[in-house]
This record gives sequence, structure tokens and C-alpha cells, in this order.
Amino acid sequence: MVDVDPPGAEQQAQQPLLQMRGIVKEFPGARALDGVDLEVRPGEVHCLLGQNGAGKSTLIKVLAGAHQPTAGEVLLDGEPVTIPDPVAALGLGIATIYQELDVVDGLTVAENIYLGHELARGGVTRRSDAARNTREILKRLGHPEISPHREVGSLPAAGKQIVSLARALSRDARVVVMDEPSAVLDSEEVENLHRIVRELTADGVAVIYISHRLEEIRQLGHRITVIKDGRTVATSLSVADTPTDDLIKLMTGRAVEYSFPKRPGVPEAAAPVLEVTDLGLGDVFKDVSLTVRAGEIVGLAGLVGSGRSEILETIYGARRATSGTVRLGGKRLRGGVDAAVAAGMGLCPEERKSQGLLLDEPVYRNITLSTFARLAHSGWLDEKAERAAAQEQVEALDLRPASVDRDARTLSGGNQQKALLARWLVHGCRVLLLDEPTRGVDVGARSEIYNLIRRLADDGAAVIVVSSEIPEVLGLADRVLVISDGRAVHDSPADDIDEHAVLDMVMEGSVP
Amino acid sequence: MRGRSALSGPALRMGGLVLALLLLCVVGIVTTGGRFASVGNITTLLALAATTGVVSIGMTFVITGGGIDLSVGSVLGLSTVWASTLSTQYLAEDYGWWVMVVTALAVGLAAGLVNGALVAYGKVPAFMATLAMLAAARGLAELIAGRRTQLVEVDPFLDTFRADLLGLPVIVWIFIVVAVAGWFLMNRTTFGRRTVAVGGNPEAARLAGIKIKRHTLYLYGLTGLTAGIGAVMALARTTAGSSTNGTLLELDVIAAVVVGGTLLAGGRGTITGTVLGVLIFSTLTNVFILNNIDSSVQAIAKGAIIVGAVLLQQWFAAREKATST
Amino acid sequence: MRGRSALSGPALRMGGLVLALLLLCVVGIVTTGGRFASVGNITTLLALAATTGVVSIGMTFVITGGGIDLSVGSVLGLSTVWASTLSTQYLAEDYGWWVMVVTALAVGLAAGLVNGALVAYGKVPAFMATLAMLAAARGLAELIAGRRTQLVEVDPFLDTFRADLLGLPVIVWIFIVVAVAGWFLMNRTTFGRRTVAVGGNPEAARLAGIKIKRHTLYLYGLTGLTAGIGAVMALARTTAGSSTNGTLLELDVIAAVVVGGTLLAGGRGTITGTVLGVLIFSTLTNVFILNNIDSSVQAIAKGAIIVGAVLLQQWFAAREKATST
Amino acid sequence: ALVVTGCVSNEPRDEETAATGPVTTTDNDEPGDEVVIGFSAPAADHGWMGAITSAAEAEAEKYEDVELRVAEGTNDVNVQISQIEGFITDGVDAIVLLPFDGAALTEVALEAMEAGIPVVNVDREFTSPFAARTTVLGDNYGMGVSAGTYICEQLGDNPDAVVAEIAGIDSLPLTTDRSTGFKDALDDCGLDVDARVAADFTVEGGEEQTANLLSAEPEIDAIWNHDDDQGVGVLAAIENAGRDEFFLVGGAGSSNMMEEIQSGDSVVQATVVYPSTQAADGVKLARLIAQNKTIGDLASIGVPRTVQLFAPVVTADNVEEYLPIGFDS
Ligand SMILES: Nc1ncnc2c1ncn2[C@@H]1O[C@H](COP(=O)(O)OP(=O)(O)OP(=O)(O)O)[C@@H](O)[C@H]1O
Ligand SMILES: Nc1ncnc2c1ncn2[C@@H]1O[C@H](COP(=O)(O)OP(=O)(O)OP(=O)(O)O)[C@@H](O)[C@H]1O
Ligand SMILES: O[C@@H]1[C@H](O)[C@H](O)CO[C@H]1O
Ligand SMILES: [Mg+2]
Ligand SMILES: [Mg+2]
Repeated sequence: MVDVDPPGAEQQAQQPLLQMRGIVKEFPGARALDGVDLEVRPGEVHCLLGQNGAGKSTLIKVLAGAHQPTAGEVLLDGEPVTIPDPVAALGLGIATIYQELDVVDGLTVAENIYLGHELARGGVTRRSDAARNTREILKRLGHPEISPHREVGSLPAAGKQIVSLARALSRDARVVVMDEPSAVLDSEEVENLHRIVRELTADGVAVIYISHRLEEIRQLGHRITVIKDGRTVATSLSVADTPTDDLIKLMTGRAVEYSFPKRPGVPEAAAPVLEVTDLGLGDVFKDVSLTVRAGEIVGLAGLVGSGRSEILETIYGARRATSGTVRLGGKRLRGGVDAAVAAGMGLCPEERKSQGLLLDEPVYRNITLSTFARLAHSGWLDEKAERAAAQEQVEALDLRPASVDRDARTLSGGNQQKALLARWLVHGCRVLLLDEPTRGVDVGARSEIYNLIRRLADDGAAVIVVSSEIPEVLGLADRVLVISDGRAVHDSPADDIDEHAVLDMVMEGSVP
Repeated sequence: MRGRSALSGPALRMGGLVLALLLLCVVGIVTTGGRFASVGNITTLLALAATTGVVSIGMTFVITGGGIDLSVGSVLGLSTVWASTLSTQYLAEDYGWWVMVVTALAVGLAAGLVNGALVAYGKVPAFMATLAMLAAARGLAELIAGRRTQLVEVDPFLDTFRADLLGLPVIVWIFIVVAVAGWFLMNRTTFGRRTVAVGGNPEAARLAGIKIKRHTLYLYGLTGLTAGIGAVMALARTTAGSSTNGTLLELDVIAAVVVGGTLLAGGRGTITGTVLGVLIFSTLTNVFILNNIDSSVQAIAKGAIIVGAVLLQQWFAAREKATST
Repeated sequence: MRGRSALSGPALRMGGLVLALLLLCVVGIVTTGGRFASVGNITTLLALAATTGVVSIGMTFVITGGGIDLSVGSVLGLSTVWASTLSTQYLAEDYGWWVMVVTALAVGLAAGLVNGALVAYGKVPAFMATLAMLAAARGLAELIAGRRTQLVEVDPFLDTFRADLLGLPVIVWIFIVVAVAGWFLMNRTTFGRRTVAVGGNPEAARLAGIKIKRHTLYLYGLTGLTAGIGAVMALARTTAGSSTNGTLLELDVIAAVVVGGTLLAGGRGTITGTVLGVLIFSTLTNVFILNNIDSSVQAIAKGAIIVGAVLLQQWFAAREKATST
Repeated sequence: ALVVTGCVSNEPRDEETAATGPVTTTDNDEPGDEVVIGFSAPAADHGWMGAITSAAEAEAEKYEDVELRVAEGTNDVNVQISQIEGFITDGVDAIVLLPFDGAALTEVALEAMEAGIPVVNVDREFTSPFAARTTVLGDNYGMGVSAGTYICEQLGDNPDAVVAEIAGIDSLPLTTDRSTGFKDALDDCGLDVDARVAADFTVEGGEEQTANLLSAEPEIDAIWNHDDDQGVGVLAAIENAGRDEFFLVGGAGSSNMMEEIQSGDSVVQATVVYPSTQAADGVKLARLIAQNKTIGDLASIGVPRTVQLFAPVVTADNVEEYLPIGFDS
């Protein structure tokens, strides 16, 4: 872990720019915030930590005017303010990058950036001005290659995140709130993001930064507020002076071993379960070959946009390969996803809300979405069996709240991820494909998920993990494939390669 | 967070509809006295609700599954025409009335499958595919019928479907059976679960291993089939096949389904709600006619009542949310 | 993340429509020779397209904004009736023909705003709110008109709107002006951009500070207004106000908009596509008439052509995708 | 009134009978100049309207010198106007027009006349006398009067008698005309309409509305049903309800209603004829006008300006006579 001196360490105590006091937020059926305090100074990066479901996103939505608090007050420059709607927040100089991508697919990059505060004369948009400014902002963000006229719907998730970021920057805000901005970014992009944040704070802007990656917080943050179960448990801790273990204890209320599970090593004799040969998908990726044996975890490392998601989806049959074959247990897979699932494959997709969940259905139906037919008796559902199976996983994964009858929509991001994993645990997969399985997942749950993946492998499953966090790939996987520009440029046991080597490889590949 | 909301939720959500229906009945009784509440009138009301009702059950599935079927009315018309052509009727005279029934069901099913294939495999938006079918089926029906109304002369057919059973007309029984079967299919079978999944988030359903194209095909086939059943009922009720049968039925059916609480965007469907929606509209018409109300005034009142019912339902839904806290 | 697809995308997406229109024209010319391509016939075709066209522009906005308006036809009918009542016509005789125009526009706008208020503030699903308006406006129109067709006797009105200007009927000019204004509004103003946002991702729009309720209200108001403009055109064309004006117009309009490429689910709308969609349907009708084709066969052909146009469009979209990879 | 009915029904008949129908003409049927006649009518969404178009087509078939261009039947006046504009552009020799709405089609008919194309207006009347060369009319108000008068005759001196009315499409002016005529005739004998529904000219509408109507009125003495097409459904509903305490008067004159009358054991006692052959008459007259011919049996020269068809009441007494002109629902 790199221990960079926080750039604002010399900063003297000064009048807080923003204070939130005793914030309470009740939802029908849930008290998400139960008295949260937060104090942010100009020019600092204030990190907000907490487990999944602790209430971080809810808090910043209150600040952004997207939610109305049930109780509590917000002060700006020491003056109490009310924030009845997002316009008011923006008017007060508070700009927010939300956890869920909040862009409009049908609009261009420039239009998204200026949505709601369009550059216009008498209602007529000044397009060339908007395009020029957009180009400048994107350049500042290190993405001069994105055209302001490109439709946002055609951008990958990381591109959309950059647009969200650009939008916040276009606001000239005094407080910029970022809710897990780095979750969809790879290491290079994250570096870039950190540079931006530092530039902002150098200009006196306060940044509220939410992330589950502790090393990131070490690199970037000045002070930390920890939230647990909707309450502030620690405010204004200095990043420099608080050991990681203390932070984790504050968040989780217990000590969590923040390390990867031991690799027992895959016996030479283990049978190959998944064999992918010369797989290709148009000009997205080509000639990908890999074998995963029972009990083995294979990690795919690479930059955002390198084609890792597509490789998983193509193996899974969700995309029609243009070349190559996939074999499971020696038998060639043909047909779509249903054939793959029937053969014992499972995929946790990258975007859990849009690709994974039925948000308005209860948790147990989400968990049994791939198995309800198997639990049914000649077409008749057995909901009792479904609930029982779901409940078992909910407990095993410590999903919170532990009720299986809640709608998936009301779960926090990390718990939604657990619910998706639970789906394949109920299914009992021979091959499990995981796309960014810990994105947005808190430290506690993260190690639980690592252990879980390992346990699955130990039980004989073949696992492929895609992650943009290189340490995660290296720590979790038995074997690592480095993907660059749609090609596997490296394949070796995880022990034979380190983070720098991976970075070198992916960077090299990305040079045009 | 408690389990009870699962029990009370839907029940409460139906509250607004039941209340609306009761209100209508009260208005009926107050304004017309015994005439509304008479056995004869209730039977009439149910018989009138039956055809729309059966097709609405099918529509509930297709809408819950994220689609829409604008062609049900004209497919019903086509089915009545096809099942009552002279040649079909001759065959029915020789082999039995089931020939007409099978013809109607087969035509409905086939049209539904064509819709389904266009939507699922041809990727034609449902609105367009079924709008096209609306036009085409109506045209075909006119061609076959030669713009004539075809009288049904097969007496065993009429005797069977125009009969009473335990005090209720056979077609009312058909409605009841279809509604109950629909309820089970929606709430107790894997088919229903898939329907909700496909309508709620097709991509998630697909990635979970559900064959969404095939399921979509089935959904439209099912709706077409209910249009075919509706055709048999219309044939029995009107004793005639005509290309005008079912004109604008799609609007009535969709209105009943949506007023019933099924989400037009898909992912949530309620058979009970649909049945209530159908009954509300039939009762409305019945009360209007018992009171001899001018058809223009009827139209205005209908508009007001649709909005009123939706608002009432929403008020109940809001209450439900509040009480489940 | 390359930029070129932004340029070629829309152009290519329109390719299918243009091709379909050209194909129809070729069929027209081949089958009827000079009769199709004559100036008189093209004028007729455009005049036929004009009223539907104007309303379709409004509908493009409401659909892009994530809604739907089923009431346009009956609101148009109501507007023609209201603008041609005796009292309005008397006023128009005294103060000028604009009284009728203002009446028609005001009625359309008011009905649209009622729709909008129900949808935006009453949270009534758009389908239901506008279905209710469909019924109510038609009923009201019948009541006002007393089921009579009301003749327009205000000559200055007729002289103005039935005139030709630079070789084209005034109502065709109105269509052109509304289409150009609509294009500009959709693509070059904050209103248009916000419409896409509200339809495409309402939550994102809200978080960006857009007042989505108010915007939704405006969208329905706008569509109502185009129905009012359509009413003026219908009055001019038919010289009469009638509660039957605009019957089933909503289906034609929605079909044109959706065939044009606007997403029925909202978030993506194209005025150019809508204009092409309207022209395709009018040309189709025109070619049918010129070829003296049986109306039942026409209906079947229409169905086939709707599906064909959508498939063609999709093929082009697929090609676009392939090239932009 | 001048009777020009009976030339044709939609039953295909052999040439000879048709050519020498009840009203014998001169050598008018001899081939003359080629004429192109444009024909436009509302959508054939019910039997009567279907018969209108079929009869017109059949009539035109008989003349080798007539080419009939039939536009798509439409209930959209905008489309119908453009159909006529198309005919004008094409320069047809004559136009036979049954407008969906007479008022709305008047202007375009005037344009045709001004362009020198004679227009024969059928059934629903234009609002300007200059818009048509000749008008062939049924008699909607008269239909109502005939039905009302018949019911008055039957119920005579019973002022408490319950009379019901099943109208067609309420938004059409012709429905208002019929209802007004009916009401006026009933007024004369001290009766009124106790219950009224509108059944949209469809079999289904007839069944549905009648079912409700019968529920609403437990005791009825007489019913007038405007339209025999919807009559099929009306009868089905009556049979469903097992009611027969009243008699029913039909409208338009379909063959199956006439057969009901003939059978003697039906609630249907009478129907008021509204000839479905009027557009065929229109075609015939348009041909004569275009060829500059005149009607035989008249002393005056030229086809008359107005032909109003006879709307007789058909009962068991005279049904034999009218069966041949009944149309198929
Ligand atoms: N609209 C809602 N209705 C009901 N409960 C909600 C709603 N939104 C959030 N919650 C609940 O509020 C709590 C806090 O959620 P929130 O999204 O703020 O967590 P978070 O700290 O951002 O978690 P994560 O790290 O997973 O993003 C959770 O228990 C969640 O289930
Ligand atoms: N449907 C598609 N058709 C063509 N190209 C696509 C399609 N979807 C994605 N791409 C392109 O494929 C490449 C890989 O995309 P993707 O973002 O899935 O990669 P990734 O390695 O999974 O990155 P991430 O870390 O964001 O998941 C990108 O260049 C993207 O633009
Ligand atoms: O359209 C109507 C009805 O069909 C009626 O029955 C006869 O007159 C016509 O004008
Ligand atoms: Mg969060
Ligand atoms: Mg990816």
C-alpha cells in the first residue's frame, strides 16, 4: 500500500464550509439515517466511510436536495440552509456525482453535461459554446478523445462516469460530492480522477468522497467520517493518524481480516471444466483461449474497455461468438444463455441493476430467478422451498436487512451484489463468471465475498473473475490473464506476476 | 420489513377497485332500485362482461410480460368470421360443433403466434407488430366474410354455448374458468413467474437463463388464444360472425387491465385487478343504461370515472405504503 | 469512443424510411404512371398528410418525453366543434376570423393541460388519463354540437385557410412551418433537450434540476395545442365542425411517430422521422386509391407494409451499429 | 315519391332480370361513350354499407362502357376529401359520392362541379345545392316517422305503453334525423320514448346494448331498431333474455329481417326500408349524366336534380314483394 502524505496535511483548522447536524431520514419501512453529523472544510477531501447500507448515499442525496430529511439541519458557511430540490443544491454550489449512473442515453456528451443549466440564449441552445467548453472539461479530465457530440448511450460505463464527473465540474461548485466515483474505473482512470480531485481542492473546493477502497482513501483523503447503521460513529478523523484496522472496526464493529483467502493450489490432475478455444467477437476481441480447471480461479485483468466483459458474456452465450468454441465438461456449448445455465454456468453481470435484478420483486424471487423452475413441481411453483433456499443464502452471506421479502430496489448497492451472488449459490454452478464482483462492496463484505469465491472453487467450481482492481485479481486468482485491446497478452500463475508487470502490459497494449 | 406487507399489500391495493365497484353498485341500487339488483340484471351484466373479461385475462399476461397487443379485437373478429364460414359450418354439422370451436381457437392462436414471432424474433416493437395485425386481420376478415354477417346455423353449437348451467349462462362460466386458470397461471406457476421477470427486466431474465424470446412468443400466443375463446363467446352471444366483431375491443380490454392495476410498462400484473376492472366498466355501462343516460353524457362520465378510479386506487396504494412502515 | 457514429448514425437510421418512401413512390409511378407524379396529385397527398402531420409533431414530443396522448383525435374533434359553434362564428364575423383560430387553439391547449396535470401532478398513468380524455372530449363535443355538423360560414376564415400560397395550399404550409418549428424546438432548444432527458431518464433529469412535472405538463399542453392547430386545418379542409372529426386519428398519429423511429418508451425522438412516417402512410393511401385497390386488401397490405418498414429500418440500424463498432 | 329501387340487390342476379327491372327504361342501356366514374363511400363496416358498395360495383359491371374507380371506404373525412381531390386530378367523367359527413364533403364536391365533373350525391346530403348535379336520397327523418306511425297504429290508444329505441351511431346526423322523426310521430299519438340506447350499427353493439336495455325495462310494448345489421345482435339479445312481450320494428330492410317477418313467429313485425341500392342508382344516373342521356318514362329532358327514394314499411302483408330487394346483413 502506498502511503502518500495527504497534500492538505498542513491545512490549519478553519471555519467549516458545510455542516450537517442530526440528519434523520425515514423511508416507508426503513430508517436509513438516524442522526448523522458531518463537517466539511474548504479545500479538503472529506471521506465518508461505512458499510453497505450504512446510509452514505442517502446522506448525500439529502445534501443534494434529492431527498428531504425527516429531521436535522444543514449549514453552509455557518448559515442554516434548506435544500428543497436539486436546483437549490446546485444554486448553493453543491454538485453531486451519484452512485447510480445518472446520464441520459439519448443525449450527447455535451448535452448531458449541460443538462438543466444549458448554455442558451432565449431557450435556444448555444451548441458551439457548449461543445467548446465540453472539450475543455474533457481535456482537463484527460479524455480529449471523447467527442462532445457523441451519444452517451454508446459510451461504456466508464465513459458515462466521466460524463457525470464532467457535469459536476461544469457547475463551478464549492462542494463536489462523489459517491463511489472510482467504482467503474480502472487504475489508470482512478489516478486521473485523483489528479482532478487534487486540482479541485487546490482551488479551495471541498470534496466529499465516498469509496470502499481504503487504499484510495489513504492516498487522497484528509479527514474521514464513519457512518454505521445510519449514525455517525466517528467524525473528522485524520486520515494520516487513523490506522486501517481502527477504521474497519469503526465501520463494522468488529475486526475484519483484510486479506485474501489462502490458495490451496489446484492439483495438476484437476479436470478442465471450462475450455475456451480461439473465441472471438467481431473486432471487440479475438483468439481468446483459456482453460479453467475444477477448483481454479482465473482472473482477467485489463483496462476498462479492453473487452473483458464481452469475453465473459460471449463465453456465457449472451453474445454470439463470431469464432471459436466453448466447452463445459468436455461438451461443446451451443445456443444461448439458457443452454449455458442449464449446463451449470452462472454470470454475475457488471451492471447489477440493469442486468441483474428485478428491482420491484422481493429478494427471494431475485435469488431464485435461475432456479425457481427447478424447485417447482411440474410447473407449479414451490415458494416455500424458494424462500428457504433464499433465506439460507441471505444468512450465509450476511445480507442486510436479512428479510427475503423486501423489494430488491430498497437494498443498498453492496447488498444487491450479494443477492446476485446468492442466485448462483442456490443454483450450484460448475462454472461461475463474475464481472466486478466487489464493485461498490464494503470492506467487510468484500472479504466475505472473497472467502465465498474461494470456498466455491474449493468445492470444485471453475471461476473466472473480472476486476479492475489489479491487487484483487492478483490476490484472489490462481491464474491471471491480462487482456489488452481484445487480446490475451499474458497467461500465468498469479504468483509469477506483480501489479507493475500487469500495469505495464495493459498500458502498452493501450498505446495506439 | 415485516412479512405482513406481502399479505396486506395486494389486498389493500385492490381496496380502491373494490370500493369503486361497490360505489357503482350503490349508485345502481339507489337510482334504479330493484332493477339493478335483480338476478336477471346481474346475469346480463356478467354475460356482457364475459367476452371482454376473457380477452383481458390474456392481455394481462402480455402486458405484464412487457408487451401490448392491439390486435385482439380484430383477431376476435377474424376468428368469428372464420369459424362461421359456410364451409366450417358444414363441417360442424357433419362432425360436431367442436369444429367451430377449434377453428376459432386455432385462428386466434395462429394470429397470436404471428404477433409473437414478429415481436420476439423479428424485433418489431409490439405496438407496431400488433397494429399491423389489427389492420391485416380486419382486412382478411372482410375478405372472407365478403362484408356479410354470417349467421350461425349450427344448432348444437348454439344450444351448448347459449345454455344455462347452475343458473348462470355458459359463457359466464367460461369467463370464470379462464379467470381462475389465469390467476393460477400468473401466481402459482413458473410461466407466471417468467412473465413477471421478462416484463420487469428482460435483460436480467435473459442473463438468468430464461428463454425470453420463446416466452414472449408464448405470451402473444396465449393472448391470441383468449381472443379465439372470446370469438366463440361472441359467436354464441350474437349468433353471428362478422368482421366488425371486436371493433375497438382492444381499448376496452387495455383500459380494464390497466385500471385493474397491471403496470403498462410490464413487470407487475394482477388477474384479480383485471377482473375487477372489467366488472367496473360493465357495471358502469349497465348503470348508465338502466338510468337511460344520453350516450354523450355517458362518455363524459366514463372519462371522469376512469380518472376517479385510478386516483382512488392510488390513494389506497399510498395508504398501503404508509401502513406498512 | 470515436466520434464519427454521431454524424452517420441518425442519417443512416433515416435511410430505411427514405428508402421505404422512395419505394412507395416508385410503385406509385410504375403502377399509375403520370397520375401519381402529377403536381395535382402530390398536392392532394400533402394536403392529406398535413393535419395528421401537425398532430404527429406534437405527439413526437409527448412520446419522446415518456408519455402518450390517446386523446388527440377527440380533442381535435372537440376543438372543431367549439370553434364552429354559432356564437363563436358570430364573434368571428364581428371581430375577425382569428376568434375561431384562437378558440380552437385554446380548447386544444386547455384539454392538453388537463391531460398534463392529471399525468404530472395526479400521477394518473398517461394511457389512462388520455383515454379518459378521449371519451370525455368526444362526449362533450357531441353535446355541444348536438350531433349536428356545424357549417363554417365565416368567409374570411375559409378564404385565409383554403387559399394557395406559392402553389401550395395554406394548410400544407402550416404543416411545413410546424414541422420546422418542431425540429428546431426538439434539437436546438433547452425544451427539446429536456424532453429527451425527462423521457429517457426522469430520475437523472430531476437530479439535474429539471422540474419534470412542470415539463410534463408543458408537453401535454404542446400536444393539445397541435391538436388545436389540426382542428383549424380540419375546419378549413372540411368547412365544418363535427364531433366525429379526428376519430381514430390517434392510431394514425402514433403509428407515424413510431414508424418514424421515435422510441415508444421515451428518451429518443426524431421530428424528421415523424415527417417521413406521416408521408409514408399518406403516400401509401394515395397509391392505394390511385390503383383502385379493394379496401380489405388495402388493410392487409397496410399491415404488411408497417411490419416491412419497421424491419427495413431495423436492418439499417443494424448496419449502422456494425459500421460504428 | 319516384321509385327507382329494385334494380339490383347485392345478390348477383342474372343480367336479364336486372336489365329489365321493374322500372323499364328506354335504350339507355345500349353502350355509349366510355365513362370513368369515381366512387367513394364510408367504410363498409356494416352490411348495409357493404351492400351499398357491392351494389354499385355490380351495377357498373353491367355496363361495358363504365369504368368504376372505387376508393377505399373510409370514415375519415380528411381521407375522403383527398379521394375526391384525386378524382378531380384524374379528370374522371363523373363522381358518385356517399359522404361520411355531407357537410364536410360539400366544398370538395363544389370544386369537382366547378371543374366540370358532375357529382351524384347519395344518402347523406351536401349543404349546398350547387355541390351536386343530382342527389339520390333515402329519407332518414321519414324512416323515423314511418316506424313511429306504425307503432302508434299498433299500440293505438294505450298512452302508458313502453316504447324503446335502439339507435345506430349517435354521433351521426342521420341518427338524429331518424330519432327526431320517430319522436315526432310518437308525439302525435301521445307516446314517448321510454328507453334509448345506441348500438353503433354493429352486431355486437346490438347485442350488448339490447341486453342492458331489456334489463332496464322489464315490460316493453314496442321497440324500434334503426338498423337491421345491428338487428342480428338485437335479436340474439332478445332471445338470450327469453323475452317476447313486445314487437320489434326494424330499419333499413335486410333480407334476414324480412325472413323473420315472413316466418310469423318472430318479435319482428315490420321493418322500414332504407334502400341499399341508392349508390347503384347513383352510378346509373352518373353514367347517364356523363353520356348526356336522360331518364326514360319522364317527359322532361335531363336526369332529375333530386331523387328521393321510397321508405315503405314492410310487414307480413307485403314482405313477399320486398324480399328481393332485401340486403344481406
Ligand atoms: N427508497 C428507499 N426506500 C426504502 N429504503 C431505502 C431507500 N433507499 C435506501 N434505503 C435503505 O436505506 C439504507 C441506506 O442505504 P444507502 O443507499 O444510503 O446505503 P450506502 O451507505 O450508500 O450503501 P452502499 O455502500 O451499498 O452504496 C439501506 O438500508 C437501504 O436499504
Ligand atoms: N454492443 C457492442 N458492439 C460493439 N462494440 C461494443 C459493444 N459493447 C461494447 N463494445 C466495445 O467493446 C469494448 C469493450 O467494452 P467493455 O466496457 O465491456 O470492456 P471491459 O473490459 O469489460 O471494461 P469494464 O471494466 O468497463 O467492464 C469497448 O471498446 C466498447 O466500446
Ligand atoms: O349508414 C347508415 C345505416 O347503415 C342505415 O342502416 C342505413 O342508412 C345508412 O346511412
Ligand atoms: Mg451508496
Ligand atoms: Mg466490463
